[in-house]
Order: sequence, then C-alpha cells, then structure tokens
Amino acid sequence: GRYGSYGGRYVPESLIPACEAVAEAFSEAWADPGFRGSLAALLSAYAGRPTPLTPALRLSAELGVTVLLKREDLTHTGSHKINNVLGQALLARRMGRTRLIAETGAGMHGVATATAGALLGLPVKVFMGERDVERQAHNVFRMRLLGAEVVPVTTGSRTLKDATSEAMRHWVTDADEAYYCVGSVIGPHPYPTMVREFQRVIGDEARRQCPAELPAATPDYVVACVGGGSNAAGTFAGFVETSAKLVGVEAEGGSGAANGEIGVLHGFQSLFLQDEHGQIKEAHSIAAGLDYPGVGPEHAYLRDLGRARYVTVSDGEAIAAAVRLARAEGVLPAIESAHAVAWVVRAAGTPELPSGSTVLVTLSGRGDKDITTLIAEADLA
Amino acid sequence: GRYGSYGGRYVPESLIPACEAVAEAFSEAWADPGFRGSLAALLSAYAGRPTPLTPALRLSAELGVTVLLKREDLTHTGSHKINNVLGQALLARRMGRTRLIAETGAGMHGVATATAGALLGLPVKVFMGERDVERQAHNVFRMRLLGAEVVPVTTGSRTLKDATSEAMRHWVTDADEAYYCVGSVIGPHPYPTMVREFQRVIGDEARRQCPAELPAATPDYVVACVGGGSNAAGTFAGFVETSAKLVGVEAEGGSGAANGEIGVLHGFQSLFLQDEHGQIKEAHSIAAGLDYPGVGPEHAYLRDLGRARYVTVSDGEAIAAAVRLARAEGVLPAIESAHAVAWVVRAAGTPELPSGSTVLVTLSGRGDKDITTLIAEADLA
Amino acid sequence: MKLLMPYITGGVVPGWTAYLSAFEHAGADLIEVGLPFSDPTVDGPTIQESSDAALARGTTPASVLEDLAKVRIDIPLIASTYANLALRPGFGDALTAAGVTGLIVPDLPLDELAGLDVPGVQVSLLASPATPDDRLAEIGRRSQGFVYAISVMGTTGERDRLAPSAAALAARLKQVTDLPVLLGFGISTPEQAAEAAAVADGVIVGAAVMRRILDGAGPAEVGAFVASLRAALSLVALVR
Amino acid sequence: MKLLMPYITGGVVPGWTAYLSAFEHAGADLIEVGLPFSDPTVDGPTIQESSDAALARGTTPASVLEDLAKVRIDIPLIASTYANLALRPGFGDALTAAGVTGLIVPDLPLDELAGLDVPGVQVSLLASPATPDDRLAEIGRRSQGFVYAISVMGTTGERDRLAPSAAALAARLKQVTDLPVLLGFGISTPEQAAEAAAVADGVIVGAAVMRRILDGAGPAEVGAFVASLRAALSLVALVR
Repeated sequence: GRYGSYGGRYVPESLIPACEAVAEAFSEAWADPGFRGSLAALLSAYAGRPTPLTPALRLSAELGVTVLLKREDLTHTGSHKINNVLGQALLARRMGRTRLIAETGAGMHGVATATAGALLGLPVKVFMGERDVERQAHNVFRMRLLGAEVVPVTTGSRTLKDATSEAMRHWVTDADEAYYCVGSVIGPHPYPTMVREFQRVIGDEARRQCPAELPAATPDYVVACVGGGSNAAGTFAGFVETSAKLVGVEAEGGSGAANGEIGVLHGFQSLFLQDEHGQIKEAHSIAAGLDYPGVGPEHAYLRDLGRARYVTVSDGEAIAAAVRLARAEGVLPAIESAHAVAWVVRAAGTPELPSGSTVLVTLSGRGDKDITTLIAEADLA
Repeated sequence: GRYGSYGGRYVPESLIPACEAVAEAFSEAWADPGFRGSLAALLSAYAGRPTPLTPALRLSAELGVTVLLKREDLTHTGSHKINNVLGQALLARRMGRTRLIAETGAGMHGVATATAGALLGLPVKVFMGERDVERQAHNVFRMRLLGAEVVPVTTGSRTLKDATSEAMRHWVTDADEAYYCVGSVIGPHPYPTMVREFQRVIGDEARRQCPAELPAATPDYVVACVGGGSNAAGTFAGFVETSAKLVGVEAEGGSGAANGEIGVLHGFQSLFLQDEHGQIKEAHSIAAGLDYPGVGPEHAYLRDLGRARYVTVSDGEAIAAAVRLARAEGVLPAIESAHAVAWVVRAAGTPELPSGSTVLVTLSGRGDKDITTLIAEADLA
Repeated sequence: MKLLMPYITGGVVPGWTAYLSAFEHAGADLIEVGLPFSDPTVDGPTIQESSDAALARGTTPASVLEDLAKVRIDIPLIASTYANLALRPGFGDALTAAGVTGLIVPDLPLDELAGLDVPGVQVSLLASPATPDDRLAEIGRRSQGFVYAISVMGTTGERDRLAPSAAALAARLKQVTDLPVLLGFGISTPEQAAEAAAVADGVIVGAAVMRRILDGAGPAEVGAFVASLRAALSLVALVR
Repeated sequence: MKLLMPYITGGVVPGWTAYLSAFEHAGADLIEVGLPFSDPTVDGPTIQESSDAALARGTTPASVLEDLAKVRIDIPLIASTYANLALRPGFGDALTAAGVTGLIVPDLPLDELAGLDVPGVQVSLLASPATPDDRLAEIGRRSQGFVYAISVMGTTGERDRLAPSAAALAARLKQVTDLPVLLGFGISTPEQAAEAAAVADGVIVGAAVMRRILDGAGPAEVGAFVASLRAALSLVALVR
C-alpha cells in the first residue's frame, strides 16, 4: 500500500474492514484467470478495446515531432474511465455487493459507473459537486438516462474534492452492501494500485502498438494529463520500464504533482496543494476532471524518483490545443486530454521536446462534453 | 445505376459530368488495392474499427430472444457515418477536389464530413435544415469546432430533405472544385452503390463476428434503422446472401420504404411519401436522421423482391427503447438506432420475431446528441 | 427574329392566367408554365418562393392544367416541372388536354428520358456549360422544339451579368443542332436579353418575371417588362 | 462516575473559549477541541458547517492553540483534527505548548499511527462497530487515555436514537481494554447520553453542542445543555 512515503490507508476506522475486503478481493481476482478473462471479454466485446494508436500526421508535420495518439476517446462512454469501472464493477459483483457508489468530477467516471451498473444490474449512486453538476449537465443527464442517481454535493468548492469526501462519508453508512468505485488512482489502499492495474491496459496496448508506427519501437516521450492521474498511471505503466521519458500534464490550477506538498486527503498520503497552515486549497481548472488539488501517490513517487516529470498548462493553452487538434486531425479531445496535447504543442522544438522526437499522447476522452465550454471560450459562437 | 426500377441519375444536366467523374473515380478506386488499403488503415487506426459485436445479455433475457448489438456507436465521431465519409473524402482527394460539401440531418454526417475534412485538410461546407440546426445544436458546435462552415437551410420543412436540395443546388455552382459527400444510400448514381460499398464494412465485420456468438453462425434476423438507409444497407450487404431475415425499421413519420410510392427526388428514383398530386410530403420524426420522406433505391428494390421487410416504429416507442437499452445494457443508442431496438422489443415473442430467435441489431450511433430530447421526452428532467 | 419565352409559375396568384395573355400581347413567342413541385432542386430562391406560394394556395399540377385549358392563348405553351411529376402515369395526356405542346424537365437528363411517356408533346432538353461535346451532340439530336441552354453553372435566378459561359455554350450548340437554342438561367434585363440573343436564338426569362409578380406587379406591368425584353431582342435582330 | 466530553470546533465564533469554561463549570470531564480542517471527511453537516465557519473567520490550527494557551481550564483538553494537520512537523510541540494533553485523529487508523509524532500527548484511537475482534484488541492495547467508540456506521451528527451497534461495541471494547470507553457519534440528548453511559464509561457530544452554538446559543445556554447531559450521566451512575 505504499509508494515510497506516499499512499497508505488514512480512513476512519469504520472503513478499514471495507478497504481490506476490497484489497483481498482484488488480489484474489487479479490472480484469477477467470476474472481476468471476464474483464478482457467485456473490454473487447463491450467497451471497444483495443483502442487505436492514431498517427497525428498533420499536427506532427506542423510541430516537427512525431505525435501518436492513444485513443481512449473511442472507448464506450467516451473516456478511459470505463477500463477501471468495468474491473471494479466485476469485482463488486464477485464480492457480492449489491450497489455501487462513485464520485465524479467531469462526469465521465460517473457515466462510466452508471454504465457498468446498468450492464451488471447494480444500482448506482453518484456524488458530484454542485458546480460540476452545472457545468457538466450533459453528463448528469447521461447518468440519469442510465438509471443512476446523481447526488449534488454542496459543500466546500462544490467540485471533485468535495464529491469524493461525500462519497467516502456515504460509504461508511453502507459499507456492507455498497461498493465504492473510486474513479482515479487515489483513495486508500488498494485503490491507487488497483485502478492503475485496471488502467494499465492503456499503456500495455500502446506499447504493443508502437513498433508498427515507430522505427525505435518505443516513443521518446509518453505524455498524459493528470488530475488524480489514472489515465497517466495506466499509460505510464506500459512504459515505465522502457527508456521513454514520462510527462504528466496538470492543469495550472490543479497542479498537485508539480506544486503540491506532502499531505493526506481522501485516504492517502501524497502531494496536495495546501496553504501554509495545511488546509487543502481549492483547485481551479476549466477541466472538471483535472480540478483536483492532489495527485495519486504513485505519481508523487515517480516525481520524487525523477522517473516522471510533471508540468502544467493553462486553461487557455488547453482550449487552443483542443481546437487545434480538432482542426488538424478531426479529433476533438476532452478538455482534460487537451492539456496533454497543449504541452506537446508548447514544448515541441524546445529542449524539453526536441524536433524529431517521437511522442505518445494519451487522449483520455472525447470532447463532446466540453463543446459548450469550448465554443464559448474559443470565441466560436 | 439501377436496382430494378429504382435508382438512376435524375440530376440537372449541369451535374451529369460531376456524377460521371465520381462514378468513374469510384470504380477505379474500389478496384485499386492501394485505395482499399488506405481506407482500411484509416478505418482501423483512426476510426476505431472493427467495432465490437456486443451480446445484450440482460435485454435478451428480458425479451426471450438473443440480441447482438453491432456497435457503430463506438466509431470515431459516434456513428456509422464515418465509414462512408472516410471513403468519400479519400476519393475526393484522389480526384483532386479541393473542398467538401455535405448535407446533414441529425448532424452526424456533417460531423463526420467535418472530421474527414480536417483530417485530410479539405475545407468543408455543411448544409443543414434550420430546424435541425436548432434541435441538434450540439452537433452544429462540433462541426464549427472542427472548422466546418454550417449553412442553415430555411426552405421547405427546414430539415434533411431541404438540406439535401440545397447541397445539390450548391454543388452545381462549384462542381469543378467541390466534392459532394452524400451521407446516405441516396442521390444519383453512383452514390447509392458507393455509399453501400463504403458501409458494407458493418455487415462484413458482423458476419465474421457472429459465429463466435451464435451456434448457427448467422442470426435469424438482421435489423437496422432506415432513414435514407445507409447503416441498414451496409449491414444487409453482409447478410443478403445468408438465410437471415432482413428488417429495416423506419420512423412512423418517415416511412418511405414502408408507405412510399414510386417517385423521383434528389437524383434518384425510389419510394417516397407523396400526396395524391405527387408532391413530396414532409417527414416527421423525433430522430432527425430518420426525418426523410424517401429511402435509398436498393431498399425499395429489396422490398419489392421480398428480401427485406420494412416496418415502422413511433417516436414514443423509440424513446422508450433508448431508455430501456441504456438501463439494461449501459448503452445509450442514438434515437435513430433506438428505432431498430424498439422493433425488436415490440416484436419479440410474436410470430414476427419468435422467442428463441437470434437477432443482430445495428446500433448506428450513440445517443449523446439526443440526451436533451430524451430527458425531456422520457420525463426524466 | 429572336425568340422570347417568359416563364410563370402556374397558380402562383389568383387569376394568374391573365399574365399569359399579357405575355402574348407583349410579344412573347412561347410561354413556359411551371407546374409547382414541393422540392424544386434546380431552382433558385425566386422560383422556390413562387412554387411555395402556388402550393400554399392549393395549386396542384392538375389545377394549373385545368386553368390552362380554359384560356385562349395562341402561342405555344411549354410546361416545365420536375421528374417526380412528369413521370406520373397520365401526365402526357393531361398536358395535351390542356393544350400544352412542349415540356421541360430539368432533372430528367438524356439518360433517364426513356422513362418519360408524353406522346404528342415535344420534350426540350437542357444543355449545360459542363456538358461534353459528344453528349451535347446527343442532346441536339434528341431534343424537340428547341434546346434549353443553361447559361451558367447554378440554379435559376437573376444575376448581374450574363455569364461568359453562355456564349460559348450557345456557339457549341449551334454546331450540333438546327433547333433554336434558347438561353436561360440568369437573364434578368433587356440588356442581358440582347446580349444573350446576340449568341443564341432566343431567351428564357423566369426569375426576373416572377420577382415582379411576387412583388405585386399586375399583368400590365409585367407585360411591359416582357415588352421591353421583346424590344431589346428586336433591336438585336435588326442590328444583325 | 461516567465521563462527559463535549466537543467544540476551535475558533468557530469570536470568544469561543468562553464555551470551554462553561463546559468545565457544567461538569465536563474532558473537552474535545476540534482544529478545523478544510476537508472534514468524517464529519457530518453540523461539524462541517462549524469547520467552515471557523476557517471563514481566519481560524488556523495555530490560532486555536494560541487561544487555548491563554485560557485556564483545569480539565484535560483533547485536540481532534485530521491526519493532514496532525502529521505536520512540529504539531506535537504545538499541542503541548497549548496545554493539550490528548489527541484524536479520526482518519489516522492503527495502521498509519507510526507516522504520528506527538511526544507527551496521549493519542486516543477510535473503534467502530465494523472493527473485527483482533483489531479491536490491538486498538485497546495501543490507545491512550481512552478509547473513542464510534456508536454507528456513519459520520458525526445528531441522530434520533442511539444506534443498537453502540452497546455491542462498548461491550466488546470493555473486554479488550481497561481504558475508559467513550461513546461518540450521534449522541444528542440527555436521554441518549444516559443510554450510552449505561453501556460505556462516558460519552462524547459534538454535533448537538455545535448545533446550538451555530444557532447562536451563548456559553450559558450551551453550558446548561452540557449540565443536562452531566445530570443524566450522574443519574445513570447512581442507578447502577
């Protein structure tokens, strides 16, 4: 349960048995070829895996670096969240749990959980910050159509941080029946490890796909956006043992890995944005999925090791990158994923990302949910 | 250019050379392994093919028939339209055309065309009925983000029929430079044939995928929704030589195949809804993509032959089926595709679709674009 | 002698046949009567509006033909409409019964002509600037009455100037047919009519007429416009 | 003799330390002082509101401890806060300097206790109805001062009745520790306090106190409420 000094299980005593049950069940399941086979079958026949690795030819020509896009935007429900959720929902069923709870920021994890709940016949309750309920109304409607109950959270900054707190509070009251389906590589052990394992399919697939596109077989750089950091963790997992440089891209206003200090929240020790008194700061990002003040413990560890680098991108850079990718490649990324693209755009041709480099960028999701925002912000109305 | 008495090329003399150029270019390209290879590469590395064949386990159990879903909703841009558009855009480039024009109803073909245009660097102009511009605002924004120009059409019923007319009018003025990317199996020869060939990947894939899911290797029934009829044509193409019964499902208010009479519109002879004087009726459907008074000529021919059956479904049935599929399987279909599901729901257990049958249903697209409509209509707000 | 064929959408306004007489008296040689269709894909905004207005009044192809049967016009009446109406059973008989002697179907090209069954009615074909030579020759051979030369790549409608493509097309057509070549699409003024007639055997004027009718001009006023076209054409004939 | 530990969120209102004296005079045996944290994940709405109110006033952990250092209270002061604050360097010294002798960290379970460095401060652990026997024994062994028994699976906050799980947990705890077992979470009334004290060594009352303070009750009024709890507990002791 530890990544160096990060990770752990900082939960109220009431949740310890529930966490232990999840840890034990996951260990058993992950070692069980039957479970793995069921998950692989769902990922393939239901969620649309493998996702393509798309060469971004026009963008590459413009930037002078070879850009490959790992297309999690093409999965069912439109983001990488489904990889994790199908794994956890199968686990919940295996554990005999009768309902799912989840927190959500942009709503993608909520939609994915609602989807998995519908698929497996498990009722779903999704906690979502009131502010996110407003700015991601489209996903709220999707969850409702899928039969999930969406609970607006009115505390604190009314975003992902508070939704997560509220989901944990609720879990305590229903720990025997409810399975808490955490959406990122955060939370108490075993969640960060488990979610990374469920997401490593991104990196493992990409690793296998790269040789067909790159003479060197592996890219020079592997780039992904980081909120809690699950798509990055899954992507990095496939490349951590290669020579590829790993780059996590955070929102300027949600840069736990880049600018955080060690702390504890939501059950784990990691890097969090805090004031001088130790109060957690509110994150601010146009990307609801990156609007989180901390980062998964493994990212904190990779940063300390120097194995991964964490950089930040502004709202404006992300918006511009989303529109640029849409117009150069016909691919409209989620505003979260656009952060990863934005760093590539900014760094290409500089010593950070020299001309001629090869770069794998994970597109964690599609931008349909962000269209209203993009139209308004990019002044295209 | 003929399917029995249907099809043909009923266009103004000014467009004859343009149509002939497309026909000739398509014939050559379709016989060229290089072109086929380029298209196959895009479909795979860019658009996410093959799409899965998903067993709808819970719905099947409820209905007493085995339902398999062909998941065109998982393609890039979210509908089967991309299959056709990538083919035509490659053809346009091969022909040396410098821009694309298209008509669109629900906006999916417009988004797909805007996408292909961005990918290949071809400017795109999309004609869209003003009424559809209003009810599919999400897709209008998507097209704009992708850099396409959306031209609202204010004539007639201000829907797909009128957008198609206006696109044809515009094509005349720019036939040397613009390639008209028709979105369905309609229009003058060679479009109905060409679009069916570009869409047959749906049926061919499904045919290959069925044996893994069905002891009999082919389904008893193959069902798809029909507006102009391109997803159905592509699906049927894979099964027309099997013993599978083919069922095309139209919107009650857009039932060209089920209730139309022979006529000519938009360059082809087929079945159209008409009044007793031969005026084309306005179609009315909650599904903008089915809001078309005619049907592709091959469907008219298949109907006459008795090889395919065409049935209709009401708006209400389609809405209920969309919500039902979302809640049973975690898959929210486009309201167009929901028509196909609705027929299965209605017919299952009747002599039309006896218990124990196996049914392949093509989900032509995803329902994200319809969420606002569904929330309002299904009374879930 | 240059030919002048003004156009009117049948049933566009009550008492619309009064315009026919006005055209005749103003010196028209033929009159094109449009049978309004719900989806006029070859027409520009003015004739679309005319069609919509006629249909909104309850006009049907049959009602137009009935109106025509009741009037006494001594110059040829040429019907024009779309394939969907023209291909309906009995259409030819209905034209003949109404005294119509010619037909134009802009979305029924050479290739689909075999499906048209209008015995006793002359079917005039259209030719476009994009039509290649061999096809133009075939159009010349198979057209009846006259050939309708589309002056410009586009829809019907008024334009500021006669398209350069018009003269080239007219010249090419004159080489492949002895039939009169009438230029249409975009001829809006006496000056343009004169310019067109300099290269062709006559002109077809549609949108410029219909714009006036839609704006409320009565038969006398529209007749005067047609007369001005006639005068311009006569001048061309004299000058030559 | 049953123990009574009322709770107050440090810095919740100006002059908040006046409540401490009131508690003492009302017969409290210990006082739990919450150091407000931005994300009180274990707390229900009332204490969340208290924390937010305190933070909005500019309250910091340091300011609460400074306030405490200035008051004279003769019963033990127990700080409670979240791991993020408790694990910060120097935290233990700050507590000691303020005269705090005990600490409760609800999100710092047994397993993570090694990271806590607060020499001279007694760390009381929490036990929950879900805690299995072997773990409960370990909690009993390692807890200091008292054991905080969580009466119900849930967050802090007032409840209509004492949860049935409370008695069972208290009984289980009494078998594994000689430390006083204090029941908390959801004890809102003298009746509930009496009921709880019948099975445990005392009670912790938080939300019911804070609800009154947030509603504007002054030290005298809240002191009277605490006194009513004290009276109920004394009755239990007598009856037994």
